Amino acid sequence: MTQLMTDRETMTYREAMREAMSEAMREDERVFLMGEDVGRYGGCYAVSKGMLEEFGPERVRDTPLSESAFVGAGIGAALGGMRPIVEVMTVNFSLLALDQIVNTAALYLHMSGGQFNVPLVVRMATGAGRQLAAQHSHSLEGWYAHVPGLKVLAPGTIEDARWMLKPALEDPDPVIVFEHAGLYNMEGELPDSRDGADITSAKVRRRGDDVSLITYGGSLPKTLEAAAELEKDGISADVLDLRVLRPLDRTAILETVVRTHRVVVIDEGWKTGGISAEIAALIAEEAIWELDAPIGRVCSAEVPIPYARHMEEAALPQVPNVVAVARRLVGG
Amino acid sequence: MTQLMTDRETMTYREAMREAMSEAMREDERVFLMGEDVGRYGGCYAVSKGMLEEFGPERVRDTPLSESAFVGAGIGAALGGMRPIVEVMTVNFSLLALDQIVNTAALYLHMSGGQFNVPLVVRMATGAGRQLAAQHSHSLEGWYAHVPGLKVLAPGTIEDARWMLKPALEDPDPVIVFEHAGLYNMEGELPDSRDGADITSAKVRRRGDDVSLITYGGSLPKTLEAAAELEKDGISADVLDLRVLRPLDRTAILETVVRTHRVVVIDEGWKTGGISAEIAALIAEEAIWELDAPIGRVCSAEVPIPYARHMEEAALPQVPNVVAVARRLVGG
Amino acid sequence: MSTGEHERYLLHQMLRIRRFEERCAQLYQQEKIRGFLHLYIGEEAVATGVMEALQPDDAVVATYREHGHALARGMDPGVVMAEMFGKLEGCSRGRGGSMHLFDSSTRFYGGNAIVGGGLPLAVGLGLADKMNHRSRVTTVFFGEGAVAEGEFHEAMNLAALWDLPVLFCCENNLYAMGTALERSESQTHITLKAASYEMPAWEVDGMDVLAVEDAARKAAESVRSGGGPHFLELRTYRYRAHSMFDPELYRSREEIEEWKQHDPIEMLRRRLIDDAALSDEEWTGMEKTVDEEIDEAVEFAEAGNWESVEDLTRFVYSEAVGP
Amino acid sequence: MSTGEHERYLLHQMLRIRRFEERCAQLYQQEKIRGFLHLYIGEEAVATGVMEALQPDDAVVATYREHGHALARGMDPGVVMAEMFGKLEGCSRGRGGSMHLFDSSTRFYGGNAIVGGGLPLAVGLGLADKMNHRSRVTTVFFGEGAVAEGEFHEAMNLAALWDLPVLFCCENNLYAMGTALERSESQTHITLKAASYEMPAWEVDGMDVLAVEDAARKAAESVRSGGGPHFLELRTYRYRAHSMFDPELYRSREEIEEWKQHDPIEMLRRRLIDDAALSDEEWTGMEKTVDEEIDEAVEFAEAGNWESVEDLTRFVYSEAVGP
Ligand SMILES: Cc1ncc(C[n+]2csc(CCOP(=O)(O)OP(=O)(O)O)c2C)c(N)n1
Ligand SMILES: Cc1ncc(C[n+]2csc(CCOP(=O)(O)OP(=O)(O)O)c2C)c(N)n1
Ligand SMILES: [Mg+2]
Ligand SMILES: [Mg+2]
Repeated sequence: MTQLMTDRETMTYREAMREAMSEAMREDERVFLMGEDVGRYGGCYAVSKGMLEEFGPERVRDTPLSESAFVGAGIGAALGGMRPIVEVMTVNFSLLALDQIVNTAALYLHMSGGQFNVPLVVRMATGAGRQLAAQHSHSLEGWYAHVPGLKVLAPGTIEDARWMLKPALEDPDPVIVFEHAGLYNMEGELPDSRDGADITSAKVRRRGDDVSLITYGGSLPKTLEAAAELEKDGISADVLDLRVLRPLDRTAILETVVRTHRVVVIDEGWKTGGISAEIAALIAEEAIWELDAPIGRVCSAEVPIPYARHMEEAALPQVPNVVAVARRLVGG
Repeated sequence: MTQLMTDRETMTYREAMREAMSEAMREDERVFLMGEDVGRYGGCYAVSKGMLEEFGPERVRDTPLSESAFVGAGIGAALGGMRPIVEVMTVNFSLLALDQIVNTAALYLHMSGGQFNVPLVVRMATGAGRQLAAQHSHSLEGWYAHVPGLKVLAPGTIEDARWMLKPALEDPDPVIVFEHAGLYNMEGELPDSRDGADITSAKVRRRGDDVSLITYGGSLPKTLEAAAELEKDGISADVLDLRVLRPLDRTAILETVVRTHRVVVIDEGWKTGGISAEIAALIAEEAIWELDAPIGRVCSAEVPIPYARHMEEAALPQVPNVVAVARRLVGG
Repeated sequence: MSTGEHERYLLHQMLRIRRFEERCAQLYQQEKIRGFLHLYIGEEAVATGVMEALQPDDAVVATYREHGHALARGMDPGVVMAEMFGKLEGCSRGRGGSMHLFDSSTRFYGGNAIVGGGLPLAVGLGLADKMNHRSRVTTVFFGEGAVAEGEFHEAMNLAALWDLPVLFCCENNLYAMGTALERSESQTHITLKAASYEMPAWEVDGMDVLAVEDAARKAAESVRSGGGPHFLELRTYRYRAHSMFDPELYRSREEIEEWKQHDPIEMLRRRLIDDAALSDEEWTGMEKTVDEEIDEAVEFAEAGNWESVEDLTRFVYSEAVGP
Repeated sequence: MSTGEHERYLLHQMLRIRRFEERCAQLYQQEKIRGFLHLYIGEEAVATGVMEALQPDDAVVATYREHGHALARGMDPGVVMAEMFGKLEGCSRGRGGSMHLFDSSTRFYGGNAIVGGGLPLAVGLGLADKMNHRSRVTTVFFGEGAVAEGEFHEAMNLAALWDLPVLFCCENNLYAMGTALERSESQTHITLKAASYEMPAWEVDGMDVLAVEDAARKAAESVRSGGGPHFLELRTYRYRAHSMFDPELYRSREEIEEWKQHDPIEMLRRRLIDDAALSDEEWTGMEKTVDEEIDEAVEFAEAGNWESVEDLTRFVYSEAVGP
């Protein structure tokens, strides 16, 4: 039996992720965690705090500042029979490891004609909103979601933070997990829905008929807030949480379109060429006659994220933007 | 006065690019070329062949295999008053330099509050089609086009190969130039249209009324072929060559949509989340009621590019695919 | 110059940096400063000593832990503070914050928050100088943690291979966030790495500003006169947390206290007092001047303006100049 | 073992590789093989010698110039040739081609066309072995050009820091495409770099298969018995162009001819003849065996099938096994 935190009714997203990792490490000797400051420091976002004490420095392995090598070492360890969880502190630094992720991990099974699969999980924090300025605020999920051979997850709820890791670790292929840094402190109840956890489907987080709000990750709470706002105006919004950014759950996307005939995509990535573009393109290809309004996108402005709070807020998608676009589509 | 090749009526895309670089280096002392094997080897695609002899090893500078450092050195040299042309052999290896391109070059002007601009040109070959297999066949233009702070060019004609470099070098900000490796041997006449050369606009390469074929770079010749095929069926295709992938020429895109009401986007990048997605999304947002058919996309299959010729051909967009999709849209 | 004048000046510089950052820490608690804030407290001798060796038209490339470098390089404390407040009057218009201080007038090229990211840039600045036959020095600061990055290796090799006028200053404060040097490098003698690129390298006591200045002068002069790149390992220590979010589980109170015994400011102050080159009044006066300067900086920052949100998408691309 | 038996075996192995690749070059002209083709001709002693030091359950990571390694590791020449033809019967089903030979049965992990890209992978294979207390050796081959890459630096440090069972084999053939070592490294003594990671490193005459074997055995045994990673610099030379598209402007005919005087096959053959350990008949027999083997390989490849285009999107993700 797995040990669960049962003395509390609620847990944070951070704790959920920690529980998920700890559980996996208890259940499977092959699983280990490696990355910068995951051990002694306790994780740059304190996600792995306390895990060093439980699992020791071999399995909670601090690495030097060598993103390319330790991600590549994760690939090699996966090929050598382990089930590594590699933590890249943030997506911003993952640019240094992209060669290994794209040119090795994603292509390996294919180049070897099916001989070698890479059962690797790479976790990284993503997103802006904490005044960390341009180099520490990227949302590049869309880049990863472009690459065949990768699976890309974006848990946006405590439940998903808790239960998506297990199927990710069981997956025979490389899985990238994006954790929006703004979610770590989010606290809530944890439904014991582990059996329902999958890494294939999008989920409707709220049912509605007037407009579909399609989103994921750090934008999910904002979108739910926007839906509540819209409700006050009598607009009922369907909120679809993508959860899985590659491969996309096309069925779920098309279903919500058919239900509401109006779509707003909310994504913290820059608008041009981001995930939001693919969602819109998919609909324009496959369900265009279902639409009663142009597709709306609420994304980050086309600007590196500024430090000053008011400027950062203006650069990112916010609840009022979502509400305004949804209203316009429904009204129009 | 610049020296031009005047003894021949035609030139290749490769020669056009070489002429453009040589001319720039003759006219401006600050311009120099650096990259792996640009000098003694003559360039991996022979683009810079002979330039070492004319300009010497300081200005046609061979670098070690250090993509990150020499691209970063290009940024520094640009800040130091030079106008570097950095050649990254291919987009595949540019993954190793992405940190410098995205986290430094693209963000620098912004992070410094407008103090420091980076007048850098980075050239790289892109694309598949020569049986080079998965690690040497990427088309990641869409990634670059996603990043504010970068300008992204994709010359698809001899004319553009010859004339787009000059405005790119005059641009105060970082410009990424994608040269499809399949174009280097393309030969044709060079119109002396240097004054018309801009790095802002898309160009209609063929006028038509029934369907818009929107494309760029290596897919342009295929698309023109497809248009000729369609003509035989009495379908008149408007072919829009994007030329500039960031910022996109929205006006030109919307104009062709208004002209034909049917759109096929042709892009050698993987379909999901590529440039094709942004074009489709843009239309779905801004011109959806203009459409008389769903948007069509002809892109690479969602698979790493295989080595075997027949498999590679099947993975890439081909003339018959374009023709088929266009016919379907027009017929439907 | 009267006895100890230069030393008093160095003391003053270090004190400015120390007090400036102590104030920053308070202002962070008050939420005037946000985001990441990396303090240099304990390491002031390094930036102070090295900057003494530089000329006005030399270039400086720094990291996210760069307040000290910015001040020592001559940037105005008010403008730096305004930047940390996110004000329009900040050096980067409030777009950069603590990690992205920039100043074209002193050739201060940031403020880079990617570990190792500034190294290739410095190589390029050096390359431009070399190609233009300018005898300028580009000085790049980075932590010992950056040494593990591939960008370090590539940049070192390129600078040495092309014989570029770059001064590499490795601030070895023994930790990269919570990772001690011996858990990050198989070979902890960092100067040996420089040797593997054929680059002259010296270990320097980074708590002794005079030793730092001396080494930096020699190195910078050699670089300036065509001696190619040089490497300094400056052994120092940060007293404070890595940033404001660090529980400091990875080191002991005792270790920190021990290093404080070698405090660069206190050591120089005692030395000057012992040499009768600093009177109590002079010291008090110095403290007062510094405090006033910082008060003014904070006032300047407080009085600053917020950039208009309408300007949000400016500075993504350069703006056309002229008519 | 009769006198010279082992040496004759080594000779045979090198000859197999040589003739195999000579045939590849012809087949490239005939457009049976396409894409990039990087020949190892001149360097056969390296792969041949090193593989002798490995056990069946050791792992090998190679580059795009890996036909020799694949054959020396025991892969079937027919399967390798079929891969280069792009046939379904190829080791990678024709998906990989010349640069991406893979074989799980001999733990041959490719076939990596990104310079330096295989190094971190080898570190990870070593890490898995170490964590599982397996006494296996992971051997990674790479060119001297790869030494400039950041990935080299990071991988070397990680292997040494964690004391992993990895054998680094640097094939120093003096050129990376057209870039001579002295234009790529500020310090051309590559073993000094290994020293900067505290890694034992030896220079080896890579044209002498016995010297290679000897060094590799010692190094591999040390690695296997817990001595941590080791580094071999194997000094060798490629006779042919970098790939089939190379005009070879960067080196002289004479230089190539001079190296050919130290041809690994010819040197060993003469030595055996001088020692009366190889008769003319034996040599002719060896050549015949080799030619037959290669004829068969080509026939096998010719007779192979093209993969069905319907399978195009397979092998992007693993296929579910069994219910
Ligand atoms: C490429 C990259 N990886 C990780 C980080 C997160 N990070 C910021 S500072 C730091 C430690 C750097 O240590 P060191 O280079 O020794 O400098 P110090 O902070 O000690 O001055 C880390 C891991 C980063 N900013 N960039
Ligand atoms: C990261 C990367 N950059 C550039 C290339 C293009 N390239 C292929 S092989 C090669 C030279 C490599 O030289 P070396 O490592 O010495 O190996 P050799 O070919 O001599 O065996 C280059 C530049 C590449 N494949 N990968
Ligand atoms: Mg440090
Ligand atoms: Mg070589």
